[in-house]
This record gives sequence, structure tokens and C-alpha cells, in this order.
Amino acid sequence: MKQKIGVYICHCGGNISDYVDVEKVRQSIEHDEGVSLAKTTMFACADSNQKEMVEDIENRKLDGVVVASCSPKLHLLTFRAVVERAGLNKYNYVHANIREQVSWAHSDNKEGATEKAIQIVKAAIAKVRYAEALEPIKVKSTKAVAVIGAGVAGMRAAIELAEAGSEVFLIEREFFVGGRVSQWDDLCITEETGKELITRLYDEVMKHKHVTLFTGAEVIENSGSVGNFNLKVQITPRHFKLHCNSGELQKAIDVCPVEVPDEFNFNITKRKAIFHNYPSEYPQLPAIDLKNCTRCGECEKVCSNIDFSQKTENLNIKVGSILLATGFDPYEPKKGEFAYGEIDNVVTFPQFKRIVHYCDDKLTYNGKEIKHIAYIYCVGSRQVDGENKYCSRYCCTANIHTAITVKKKYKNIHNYHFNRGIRTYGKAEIWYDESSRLGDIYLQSFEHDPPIIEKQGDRTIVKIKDVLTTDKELEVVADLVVLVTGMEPRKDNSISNLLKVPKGRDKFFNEIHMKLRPVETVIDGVTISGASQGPKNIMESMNSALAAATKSFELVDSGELELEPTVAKVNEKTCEWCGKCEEACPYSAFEKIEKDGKFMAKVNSAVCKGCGMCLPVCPVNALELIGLTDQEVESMIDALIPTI
Amino acid sequence: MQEQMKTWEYDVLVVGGGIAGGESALNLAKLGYKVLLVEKEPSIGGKMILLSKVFPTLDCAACITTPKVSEIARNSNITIFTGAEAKKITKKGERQFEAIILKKPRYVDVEACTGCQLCEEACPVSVSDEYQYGLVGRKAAYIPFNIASPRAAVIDIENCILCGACERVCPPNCIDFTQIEEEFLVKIKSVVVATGFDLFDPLKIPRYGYGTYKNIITSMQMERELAPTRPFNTILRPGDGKMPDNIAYVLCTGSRDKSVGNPICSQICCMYSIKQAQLLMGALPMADITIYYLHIRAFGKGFNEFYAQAQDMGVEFIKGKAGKITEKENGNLVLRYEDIEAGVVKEAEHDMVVLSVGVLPHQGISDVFDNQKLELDPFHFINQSDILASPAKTSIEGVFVAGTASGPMDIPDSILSGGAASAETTSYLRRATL
Amino acid sequence: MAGGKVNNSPKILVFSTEKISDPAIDMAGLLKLHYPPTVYTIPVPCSSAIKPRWILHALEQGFDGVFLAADGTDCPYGETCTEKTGQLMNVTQQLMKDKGIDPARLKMAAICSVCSEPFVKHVKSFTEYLSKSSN
Amino acid sequence: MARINPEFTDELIKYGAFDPNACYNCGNCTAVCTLSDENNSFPRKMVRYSVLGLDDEIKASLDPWLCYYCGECSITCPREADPGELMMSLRRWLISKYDWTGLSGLLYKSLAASISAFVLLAAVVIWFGAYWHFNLETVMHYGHYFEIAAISLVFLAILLPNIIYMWWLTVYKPGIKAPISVYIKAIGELVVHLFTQKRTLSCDDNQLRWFEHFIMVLGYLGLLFTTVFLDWFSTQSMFIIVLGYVESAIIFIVTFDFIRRRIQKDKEISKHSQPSDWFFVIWLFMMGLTAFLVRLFMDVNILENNIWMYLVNLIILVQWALIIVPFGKWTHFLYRSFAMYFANLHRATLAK
Amino acid sequence: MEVEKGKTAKYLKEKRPVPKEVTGQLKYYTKTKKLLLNALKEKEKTVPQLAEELKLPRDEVLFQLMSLLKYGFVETGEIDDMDEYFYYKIKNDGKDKS
Repeated sequence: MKQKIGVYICHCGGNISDYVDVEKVRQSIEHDEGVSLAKTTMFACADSNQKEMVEDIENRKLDGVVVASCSPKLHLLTFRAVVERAGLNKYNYVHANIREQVSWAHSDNKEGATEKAIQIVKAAIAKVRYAEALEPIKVKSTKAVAVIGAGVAGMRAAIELAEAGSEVFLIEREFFVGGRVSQWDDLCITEETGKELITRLYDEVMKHKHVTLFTGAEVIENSGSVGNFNLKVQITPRHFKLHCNSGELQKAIDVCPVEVPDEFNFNITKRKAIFHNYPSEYPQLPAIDLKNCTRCGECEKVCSNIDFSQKTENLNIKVGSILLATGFDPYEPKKGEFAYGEIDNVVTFPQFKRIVHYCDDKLTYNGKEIKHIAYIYCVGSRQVDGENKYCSRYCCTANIHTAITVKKKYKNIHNYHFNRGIRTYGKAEIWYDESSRLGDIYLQSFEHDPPIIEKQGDRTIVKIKDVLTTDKELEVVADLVVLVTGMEPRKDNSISNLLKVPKGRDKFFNEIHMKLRPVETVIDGVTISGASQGPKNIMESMNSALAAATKSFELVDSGELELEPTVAKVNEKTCEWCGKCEEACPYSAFEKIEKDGKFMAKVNSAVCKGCGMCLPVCPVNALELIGLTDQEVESMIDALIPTI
Repeated sequence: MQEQMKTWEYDVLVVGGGIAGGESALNLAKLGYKVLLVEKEPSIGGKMILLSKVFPTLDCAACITTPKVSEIARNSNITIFTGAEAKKITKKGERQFEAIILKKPRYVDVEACTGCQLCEEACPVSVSDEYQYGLVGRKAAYIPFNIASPRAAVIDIENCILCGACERVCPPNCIDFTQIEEEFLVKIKSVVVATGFDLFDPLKIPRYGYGTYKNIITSMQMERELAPTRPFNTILRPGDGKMPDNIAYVLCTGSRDKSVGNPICSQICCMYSIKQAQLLMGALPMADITIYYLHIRAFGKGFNEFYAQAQDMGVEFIKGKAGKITEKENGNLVLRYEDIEAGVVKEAEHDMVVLSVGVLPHQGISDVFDNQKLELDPFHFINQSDILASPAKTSIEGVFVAGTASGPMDIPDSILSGGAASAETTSYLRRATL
Repeated sequence: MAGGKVNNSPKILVFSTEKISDPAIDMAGLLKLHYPPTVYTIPVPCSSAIKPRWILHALEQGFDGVFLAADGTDCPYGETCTEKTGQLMNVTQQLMKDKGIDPARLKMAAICSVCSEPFVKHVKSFTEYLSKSSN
Repeated sequence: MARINPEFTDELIKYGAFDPNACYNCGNCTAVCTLSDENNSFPRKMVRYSVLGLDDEIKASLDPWLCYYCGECSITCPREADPGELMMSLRRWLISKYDWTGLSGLLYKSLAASISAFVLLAAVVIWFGAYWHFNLETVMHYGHYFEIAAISLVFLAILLPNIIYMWWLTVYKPGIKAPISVYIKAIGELVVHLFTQKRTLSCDDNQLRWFEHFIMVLGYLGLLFTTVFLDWFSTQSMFIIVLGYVESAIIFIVTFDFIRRRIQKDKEISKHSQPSDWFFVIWLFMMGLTAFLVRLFMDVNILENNIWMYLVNLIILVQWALIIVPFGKWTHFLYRSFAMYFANLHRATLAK
Repeated sequence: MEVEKGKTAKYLKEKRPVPKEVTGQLKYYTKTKKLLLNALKEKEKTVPQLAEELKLPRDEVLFQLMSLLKYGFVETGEIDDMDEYFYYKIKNDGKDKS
């Protein structure tokens, strides 16, 4: 039992003190058992207060500390570090959340909030009374990082990690690297093409002997945790030994009888079962898509390097950290959404990019020349009825940039932008300006009044009530309607299910804290980057990839990690091995041992994750979680009930 | 100057101690690099530490900045020079730079100062407080603001009457007027430029009447009025201390405006204005808030939802840029604008107007590099020489850019950019050892 | 006890989980989704770690209801979490019956990391139920 | 439902507009414009119609005539879309649309056509002089008749039908049905505007410009009256002679200042000068100057031997009367005043 | 050049005379401070009332008053009946805190 507990109650500027009478809270607890110091502070987390806390602990020989402030997710670690600096074991610190769960949640009821804050602080004091000094568990950390996804973000992160000195496993699900950017021609800002950027990054990746690239590969199993993840990677064969020379390859492609929609071109073209997405794609080894291959064997006859004997392989790799760079899916409009799938000259933005790629001096689609192009913005973003409430960030700029390219590449093009308020933020504003000056016409409506696309005879008409012209009804005859589709989280959830990466309201991967820990997730050791976290342009993806690489590298660099010592412990007196805990444990952390002539359970603390699943199953209540003992929990419960 | 300039050696020089520079310095220090952080102000934390809350989560800015700042201050691998500037940086070769750092006297021994504020009490002078953006006064001996780091006094020598009152009351005797400007020669291997941004000065748009009409303030001033270390302890209009109940926001003040020489969008004004509007609705429940906008740029994670939330709370959004502002006798302001939706010119009366000022480059750092050119983009931000593949790279190898020095961006983007700069610096430094 | 009359609605103890449901409850505060201030939270690592004796202790000591904000399928510790939490819920309710406590005073729902609104709905309706049943 | 015509701005650019497409519809121009009000909010609406190519809406609008080009909108335009110059171009475009002969459009768009017309008329006058063997009296005699004939002809055959067409486009077609009494009541203001152009006064900082314009209009109308009806070149009345001197002097002094400003480009309004603007000020200047000199030559008795002086004056007059007045910038003066008149009809009808 | 600690201001004063504007501004501040505190001595007042009484611009009064508030000479009272202006009153008799 602690006798010298210090309690600090934070105003948090006004975030807490506007709704909670912090002085009253202080007075209510200052005479509690064991409390020797109770203070209020404007900002508990400010440097000056931290200094004061250190002095208090040292001078007054405090043996336990409580800070009542914001959520522990924000500052638990901050204050543990403070306590540690003062020479006190950091587990003698308890954090009380009186902001998110009190002042903000009950801003409508100041007295109620104050009352609740008092009980919560009392509970924290109760808990700290029984807190024990603990030493963190040290584990070895494998100096290797798995980067999932070899798009621009993944490749960039891999290069960075390799340069810093880590082993890197770059795992790509597709047969080819480059992700979404390889599907693009000239990129915004630099006019470099997507392919050129991919080539540059790929060359850089291949230069590093510490990077191992797997294509056609998927992580199918995961065990272990931060410092020591064990991943099972399944590698689908490409059925090519070597690259056949290009003449042979072309023949092999020609003879292949299978034709499937080419996803690389967003199904506007077809490809064979034996394929590469574009000439000189990386890795420069074509692949056979076994899902669609009929095994007719025609290709083998013309290309000697085809090898159908290759089998799916499983590989086990060990890494200290996992960096997710799984990217996004473009939104796929529903049939009938802005006439998509109903009127034949309505295409999505990614399809349009591919159409432009394939048209040289004349823009044509379905054999007809295109002069008037209508772009419908915010398709799949900022939805009124749909689930995607978010803005996809990149589309306004990307589309305007493309419209400019089209205008310059072909003659007599007229662009009409049906938007909901152009969001070319930052320097991208200059594209908006340029496109306007080139004669592009912008028409705006609000969310509830979208443009209408209809067929009149053989003409496609786009109608809008234009906000900029006092809601006048205007129409355009369009040769092509481009639906400017936004970004969506990947439909394939396998990796996030496997790693349990939490998702935000927008269903993209969620970081711990947008500003404090923007690339880390609540799953220790798993970092996120690029568009897997939310819509981003290339530069922003690169920034987050580099930041994520830094964080992943920090975890593996020193070769050792400190883990929370909050693991299960067995009461040796009461335990009479029944095996139920072993059954309940998802990590096989229990083993049966014999001690003093009695069988009992033993916890392997390096394996135990401290989830506590074993606790309720023990028939004799011989199990407790360090930091969450019966005594701690029950005394907290007692403290939460006002004694009358 | 002096024959024997003090010479120090570090791995990395970080110019600018705001949130981006701090993030870079911290990441590098964690990997074991010795970092010198140079900040021209007497306190680190940049502009973020002065903000009220941050969008879209409404976390208080101080709660995020202060622990980060104290982590930086405590890290043994980081040396901080406040009140200092890089005067000249010369590239001597691969991973060899030399910098001359100019350290202005603070007239206070920072180590000894306890931040007791007795000097502040004793000082007879009162001048406009730049940290409160001129809303209130401060002394000539002062602590920049409550949560400043280091929380130590500074003497504003320009406004000091050298009466010595501060010296006489200082318990640890840490005030020292014999301090002089010092120059140091620093040898480093790499440089991170994180010099941040400046705010647009609305005096450049005379038809808005800022400066003449006292109830027109900038968004940064409103930020201070809303911050926990606020000057008035409540929201007042500076013209006469009235509690406002009808506040207007004028977006794109100094952004997206070629007539003032800044054609680009500042990327943050829409969101901070929406944030302030939400905070004001909390602080002044009866107040009407109107935001005059061109396009709402709510593009980031959770931003559009935040915008929708403001609309639900009752913030009024009017599409149309304010053309001019005039003052009525009672200090209220009349905004003339075209209501674009109605297609009609209108006038609206508000008792306070906030100009949502844009982001401008903080200029000067490019002149510091003397033998190689640190190139700027057309808008005078630092040019990112390989913006798509290596956003932190500049025209000088070994010099990296972090945060708003390369263009307008919000806080999460600045922090990511700080992370990217430290990553690229790391690989630049490690390439040598491989 | 000062303020006793303010907080006279039923007292609910919520067992939340550190990584999943507690962030959701935090976010409820962030979004200013109000709920009765007589709802108290104790975070645990995983909902399947809650001992029935804690729940009984809470109910016997004066809490009107206990709410398990379970992880559901998002649990980072394993898929069996929901099932196990369900089991311990059943066990506890049986124990409650034995002791003559209304088993409906224990409630459980899966609260994902962004389920702030569902959480508030749950505790509100639970509060309503409890205040009715106590009358 | 109106269909967008993206080619319209290309057409407008021929009339002098700059980059109207650059507009991003912030409404700053309308808000800074002191003449714009709830009934007539411009210029953004006109910019918008131009960008969209809604020419029927523009033809039906009086807004371009209500603008006096102070230039504030162009100076403060965040996109440098130059709304002020667009309004100017729209006025030129409208003149060409009102004009049933179609000559205005031709002359605005083609400098070559304009110069040819000027040269042609000069040639005709010289031929006419030669035909009468450069006999001063005869030439002056017919010259005087010509003036009267030209004025009536231009007015009846060209300007009157154009005004009626303008009325049809802007009043009748949009369905403004004002009773005759309103028409009559508003006439007073029409006359006031014709003579004073007092609306310019609402433009900021424009007192001097208005004053110059005002005395110029007085000088011009006075000289017209003095030469045509008081027969300045033949009169013996001292009063009329001096009056003519003063009026012609006003014209060339004021226009000299106009020209100076157009060359110096110190104000937004004088930054962009189209050929039609130059023609207008130069010819006005020349008209004042040559008339002054003709009378001076007469009074010092040297005109007899310098008939060329009169011919120059006549050439200027003929060109003025047959090109600039019916098809050129002079029409501004008329259409503007009528626009104000028609706007009154609008307002009076709306008020009901 | 050893200068005694705690008496260094004098040393700098010799090297660097104080500009006139600075002393001028100090005088102005001291004067308005006195005026404001005297005006508040009789009873609490709002900014417009003070401005009226002292014939000073309202923004100037607010600025100085807020500085005095910060330095601890005055404190904020109740808001007026119209919920527009706060009353300000003198604290510690206008003496420095302590």
C-alpha cells in the first residue's frame, strides 16, 4: 500500500476545466488515504509541469502518481516517462481519463461531470495504491521489415529501410510491381510518367541486396508480435522459367486462346491468360494467369521457357515490423449511377486515363471521335446516400491535370467540369487556373442536386442546375462522360483481417493519432502508409511511406525491444493444473510444470500478450493479470461507487 | 570577426524548431545522431504551440505540441539554440557542411532561470505582445507564453529602458545584460530546413480595412482568443471589448489571389476557419457564425465529415468572396459580397470579422546557402527537386526540407513531411558508412 | 455526499477494451455525443478477460448495471474472443440468477473502434431499462 | 434549358476581351463595383454568361451599359480575368448585335476593314473637292448640307432602328410590359443622362473623369449645334464665333488629355485600348482641332488659299459621321443613355 | 571587464543609450495605466464607459485594460444587462499582486 501518492488534475487549457470543477475534484480527493499531494495544473503535459512533477517526486519521495487528464492513448507514455525520470518505477503511475470520458462526454452536465471526475480520480488512486513496480520484458527484435505492397509507397519505404540498414521483404500480391501508379501516364507536378517513376524506384529497389521482392505473393498466416512476427507467405508461380525473347513471347500471347477483360486497363481492353501489363514491365518476366488458363499447351509449343510444373510455394519469414502499403481501389460506380453501365460513353476516370493512353493523335472511344468531354466529379466520394462521406482528395487535381493533358494532346477538345466545388488545394490551384484559361468550363452543383446524364437519340446530354449561374438549367452534349471516381479502401481485406489493423470511420486503416503517431497502429509493430490509410496523392504517399519506414526502422534497429510486463501470473498455491488456461490461451503461453510435487501452470512471459482470456476460465481463480489484479479492479469498483 | 570562433560538430543541423523540424530532429536523435536545432524565436514549437485546437479531432494544440516539445528539449542527442539563426551554410563536400550560427543575446541565463516571472512583474514597460498577435501588452522582461519551452525569461532589448528592476528582483540572479551576440562555427554532415511559413498581411488588401477597423482581426488573432493561454479570457472584439454575437469569416484572404501576388491555395484556411467556427459556437452559444467562401477545401482525412458537422451545428456557409468591408458607427462591420447562389450583390452586418489569412513562404533561408543554390519554386517555397520519389530532397544534396518550408500544408502533413526528411537524412548519412 | 442528487440516475459500470471499445468511448466524448455521467469505465485488454467475480462485485457493491463493451470480431487477440466473452456472460448471468440478481442488469454488445454512436445508444437504453426496473 | 457554347469566348476575344474563362466565380468584381446593386448585379453574371456562351441572355441584358469602367473589378480580380475589359468588349459586341447593317461587327473585328473605310471616305471627299475644282464656297456650301443630311440619315436609317431593336431585345422580348406613362416619365431621366452621364459619379475617385466627360459632351453637342444650326463657318455673329471657338477648344483639349492617358496607361480604364477607342478619341480631337483651325483660318483670312484645311476638316467630319457615329464608339453615348432609360422601365415594372 | 551580477543594466546603458521612443512609450503607458486605475477606483466600469470618461479610443482602452488584467491590476466582473460588455474592477486596490 502506498502512502505518498501525488495527484495532478489537469485543466487542459479549458478542455476539462470548462466543464469539470477541477478545484472541487482536488479538494474531494486530497484527504484520501495515501494521498500526500494534490494539485491542479493548466497543462499537465507541458514541460514546466513535467519538471515540477519530477521535483515533487524527488523531494517528497512520492511512491505513486496519478494524473487526471486526457485519454491514456495520448499521454500515458508521456507521464510514465516523467515518473521514470524522477527515479520511480513507471508502473507506479496511473492515468485517469477525465477529458474524453468526462468533460467532453458530459459537457451538457457540469455537475454530473464533476461528480464523475471525482469518482474516476478516486478509482485511479485506488488502483495506484496497489500498483507494483515492474520491469519491462525485453525481447530480441529481428532486424527485418516486411513491406506489404510494392506500389510507389511500398517500394519507397523498402528503399529507405534497406538504406538505413534493415533487411526488407517486399511482398506484392500482383505479378508486377508498381500498383496504381503504373497505370498512369504523365503524373501531376513533374510530367514524369507513371512507368518512369516505377522504373526508377524498381531499379533502386533491385540495387539493394537487402531487399527481397516477392511477386504473386500473399501473406496467409501471422503469428508472433512486435519484434518477432512470423509470416507465412504464399507465392503463386508465374510458370515462366526465364523471359522468352520478345518474338517468342508475342507468339505465345498470340496463340493463347483465352481472352479475359484486362483489369490493368480497367476492362476497356482484353488480355490473354499469358500476359504482362505493358512492355518492359517489372519484373520483366511475363506470367500465366492460372485462374483463366485452360492448359491447352499451345504456348509451350512456341516458348521454351514456359514451365507448368511450377508449384505454389509457402515461405516462412521472420520480421520485427510490418509496414502496410496496400494502396486503394478506385471506386466502382454502381450500374445506373450517373448512367454508368447504361449509356455506353460513360466511363470512369481510371478508364479514361487508359483511353487517353491508347489514343495518339485523335481521341476516340468505341470508334467515335471525341470532342466534348463532360467530367462528373465526386463519384463515390462525399456521398449523400452512400457510405463514403469522405473527400477523396486527389481527384480534382488529377482530373484537371488530365483534362489539360487531353486538351493539349488533341485538337478541338472542349472540357466541361461538373463539380461540387473544386478542391485543388495548395499549389495544385495553378492547374485549376491553367485549365480555366485554356477554356475549360466549370459548372457546379451541390450534393443534393447532382447533374443528370441522359440519352436523347444518339446524343448523350448532361444537365445541371448550375449554382454559379443562379441555378440556371444548363446542358452539354457530350461525346464522352467521365465519372471522376474517388478512392476506396481495398476490397481485399485479407491482410488487415490477419493483422487486425483497425479501420476508421472511412474504412481505411486507422492510425493511433493523426498528429502524435500518424503512421503507427494500435497493433504494435504494424505501421501504415500511402493510400491504405486514406486518399493521398503521390507526394503525400511518399511522405507517409518515409515516415512509416522511420517508425518501423526504430523498432528493429537496436535489435531489442521492451514489452509491457502486464502478463498473466499463476498463483502457485491455488493452481491445481486442470489445463483450462492452456485451452483458452490463443498464444500457447502456458505450460504444465511440476513443482514441489504438484502439477501447475506456468506462464511463458515472453509469449504471453496479456490479453487475459485465461482469467475467467480458471475454476479456482488462480490466475491474475499483472496490473489488473482482483484487488486493483475491485478497489477501483469500490472507489467508483460514491460511499453515502 | 573573432579570430577564434567557437567550433562545434554535429551530425545534422535542423533549421527551425516548429513541429516539422522538431519531428525530424527527434527521429534523428532516436537513431543516435547528434542534432543541432536552431530556432530564431526564444521558444520552440513554432506556430502550432500557439494554436487553440486542431482540426478535425479538436484536440488541443498545446496537448499535442507541449509533450513533443519537452521530448525534444529533453533528448540528450539534441542541442537547442533559441534566438539563433543560421547566417551562412557552406557545402564543403559530401556530408560536409559548415554553418555559421548567430546567437542573439537573451540577457537571461536560461539554465538558471526558474520561470518565476518576478522580473516580469517588476518590469515597468508594456508593449504589444507579438505572441498574442498584438491583442494585449507584455513586459520588456517576459516569458514568451505560459507553455513556452524553454520556459525562461527573455529581455526585449529594443523596448527595454535598462532600469535594472528585473535584475534586482531575480532570485537566482540570472539576468545578465553583459551578454553579447555570438557566432559559432558548426561542422555538420547534413541540413534539414524547416523554416515554416509566414502569414499573409491583410494590410495589403486595403479594401478590407484591416488595421483601420479594429473589429476586424486575423484568424491567428482569433486562434489566440480561443487558445487556453488566451489574452482576454473570453472572446471579445478588440475594438471595444464587446462580446461578439455575429461573426463573419472571410476566406481566401491573401490566397488564390493574383492581385496580391499569391496565386496558390493555402490549404489550411478553410479547415481552421471551420474549426474556429465550431469552437466559437461552443464558447458563444448564442452567436451566429457565417463563413464566406469560394470553395471549401475539406480534403483530408475526416475533413469533409468535419465540414458537414459544422453545417449541422448551424454555421452558415455563403458562397462568395467579400469585396469590401466598411465600418458603422457602432463598430459593426458591413460586408459587401456577391451571394453567388443568388447571383446578387448583398451587404451583411457583422459585429466582428475574421480574415482567414493565407500561408506565405518564409523567405531568406535560400540566401544563407553560399556556394550552392537552394532553389525555390515559382511561389518562393523551397523547391522539392524530386517531389514524387523523394519529397524531402532539395537542389543541394544533403539538404532536406521538412514541413511548410516547401509549401502550405496542415499539421499531419507537416509531421509526415518531418518524418520523411529525417528518413532521407538517415539514408544520406548511412550511405557513407555502407 | 455532495452532488449526490445530481447523479441519481442508475450507475453503470462499463468494461471497455483498451484497443477497440475504449477508443470508441473516447470518440463519443470527442464528438460530444452526450450520455449519462453515471456511466463509468474500466478498460481491460480484452473483453474475454473479465472475471465474473468483478461483475458480481460491482453489482453487489452498488452498481445498477454492468455493460460489457466487447471487441467483437475486431479483437486483436484472436477470433475466439466474442465466443469467450459470450460464455463468461452466460456464466455470470447464471451466477446472478443464483444470487437473485436480475440477469438483465448485465448487458453486452460488440463496440468496434468507431462505434461511438452505438455505444451511446446502448448505454442510454440500458440506463432507461435500469431506471424503469428499479422503480 | 440553355445549351453551353464554349466557342463564344473566342468570338468575344476578337472584341477585346482577355481570358474571361479564368474567372472562378468568386463574385469579388460584383462586390467591389459601386454601380452594381440588387437589381443589376454585375459584372460577374456577364462574365459567367460569356464563359457559357449564353448570347441570348447577354443580348437581353442592359448590365454592360450600366458599367462605366472604373477598373476596380479588374484591379482586384484574384484571377486576373479582367472583368472590366470584358464588359467593354461586351458593349462592342452588343453594338454589333444592335446594328442591323452588320457593319459595326465588321469594323470592330477587322482593323483592315476600318482603315479601308476611312481611306475610302477620304478619297470620296477629295474627289468631291476635285469635282468642284476646289472652289471653297461651293465645297463649304455642300459640306454644310452634307452635315445636316448625314445627321438625319444616320439617325433615322441606322441609329433609330438600332435603338428600336435594342428595345425589342432588352425590354419587349424579356416580357417587360411598362405602361406608356412610365415610358414618358422616364424620358426626363433619359435626357439628363444623355447630357450629363451623371452615373459615372457613383464610380469611386472619378469626379475628374466625369467632369471631363461632362464638359466634353457639352462641347461636342454645342459644336454640333453651332456648326449645323448656327452655321458657325458662315456666321458673322461674334457671339456664335466665340462660342464655336470655345466648344471646339474644349473638345481638343479634353481629348488630348484622354489620349495622353491612354498612352500612359496609368489607370486601369486606360490600360487596354482597342483600335475603335483610338479612332474615337483621335477623331474627336481632330474634329475639334480642325474646326477650330478652319474658323481661325477664316478669321485671319487665309482659308481662301488654304482650302485643304477645310477639306481635312470635312474628311474628319465625314468619317466621323459615317463610321464612328453610326458604327463606332460614339454609339456608347446613345445606347448607354437608352440602357438607363430601359433599366428604369424594368425597375418600374418590377416595382409593381 | 568584470561586471557585478545583478547590476549589469547600468553597464549596458552606458554602451547603448535607451531610444526616446521607448521612454516615450513607457510614459504613455504609465499615464494611461494611472488614468484607468483611477477611473476604476470609484466603481467598476465597462470599456465604452471608460473610453467616454477618459476620452480615449475604445480599442486603446481595451488593449491597456487587458494588459492590466494580465498584470493583475484589474479583474473581470459581471457582464452588462445586454450581454455585451463586461464590467472591470480594480484588484488589490490597484497595487501589484502579492
